[in-house]
Amino acid sequence: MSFVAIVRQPINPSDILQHVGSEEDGANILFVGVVRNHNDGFPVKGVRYEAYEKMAKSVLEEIVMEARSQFGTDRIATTYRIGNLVIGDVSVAVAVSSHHREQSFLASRFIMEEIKKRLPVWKKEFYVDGREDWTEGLTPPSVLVTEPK
Amino acid sequence: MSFVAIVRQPINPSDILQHVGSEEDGANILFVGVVRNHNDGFPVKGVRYEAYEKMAKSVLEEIVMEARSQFGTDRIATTYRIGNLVIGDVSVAVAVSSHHREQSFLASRFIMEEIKKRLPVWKKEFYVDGREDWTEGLTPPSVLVTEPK
Amino acid sequence: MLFFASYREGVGSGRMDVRLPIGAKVSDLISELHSKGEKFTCLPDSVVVAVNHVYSEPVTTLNDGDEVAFIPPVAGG
Amino acid sequence: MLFFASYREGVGSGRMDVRLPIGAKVSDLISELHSKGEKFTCLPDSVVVAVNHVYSEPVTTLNDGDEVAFIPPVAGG
Repeated sequence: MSFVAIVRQPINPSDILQHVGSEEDGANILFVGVVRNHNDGFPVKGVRYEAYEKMAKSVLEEIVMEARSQFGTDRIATTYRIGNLVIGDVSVAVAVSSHHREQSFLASRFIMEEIKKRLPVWKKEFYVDGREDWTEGLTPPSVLVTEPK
Repeated sequence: MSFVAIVRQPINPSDILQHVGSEEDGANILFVGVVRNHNDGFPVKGVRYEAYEKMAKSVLEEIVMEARSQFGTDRIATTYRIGNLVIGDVSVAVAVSSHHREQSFLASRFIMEEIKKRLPVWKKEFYVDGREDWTEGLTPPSVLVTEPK
Repeated sequence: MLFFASYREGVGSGRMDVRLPIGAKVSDLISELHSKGEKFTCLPDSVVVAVNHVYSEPVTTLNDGDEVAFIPPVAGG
Repeated sequence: MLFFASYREGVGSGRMDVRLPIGAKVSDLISELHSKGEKFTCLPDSVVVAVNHVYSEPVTTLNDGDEVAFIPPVAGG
């Protein structure tokens, strides 16, 4: 029941939440990442996300599989948007549902942390003053070691 | 910009999310608590939430104020539903937005944990086999000690 | 006094008035109820009490007109 | 070979082919590029490389037709 997508169209967060949930689940979490109007004190007017698309899709699937096995729920949906986005646009949405809240909180957090660490996506920021620059990023681990549960 | 309510009508989670968010915020979280079809192995057909309404409202406001001061965002909305609910009905929704994801994750989790510990609300479960019983609960601390930040 | 959930069912009523001596504390009220017998045995000695919507301690002094609520273990969420 | 983001801009191209001796490793490819000079100086010695969509190590052996991607520090979310 997992759902993973890399898209170029706007993300509707409520749609992502619709992918999860079950009569057995008491806890649903939706995380929504949004383009904000500042970074490190500089006013931002928009961003462009570039991705290594095929790899990004498979890394995202891998992250979701790890979350499933670590946190015991397969009701997980995550969508990442690439291309040109403006302030307030949704860049990423992660939804998880599970029997109890603990798993949903931990799984959604885990997925976001792993996305930041290893999803092959890059962000160019366009500042209000006309400059543009690649956001400083994180170096992905060359060999992925999954933490034991 | 905080929003707190105790309601008897159905909660629309997307509406709660609308209460938060700002151009400065890159992270939005929505937690949705739903009536599930089982508890401790017993099939459940519905629940009734009873509340000490006036106090519940003020305890919820107090929890939100604590989250604001601990996690540095005032974009918090939380709604609790009481009365008769069936499987799949939303009993509680908590939305938080903040500059970075850390605060949103921590604040939403904090609010849910505190709700469980001290919101004067009680749940009677109606089981498929015809029995009914008050869900075992937690004893609220008589004197509230707020953890130092 | 207000009684909720299992306490309301045990006491057989959600609302009741009581007269206490001036200066009585929360702990005195609990003793008073326990001395009245059976229907208040559902209230444990360590029952959680809120006075005017605030969780209170046994040593809290009660005043005329206070709203005293007996709070069973809570189960929200 | 694929170059993304700042590497693509530094190298001046997002896509390029290269011939290597049989048995060459990822580390050999990086040395080869560095020996070609200026436009590859944007690639650090410790550049992260993915072979056929999987993060790989310098000792990974390359095969004919492999898709080798040079991955700058990632900045998703």
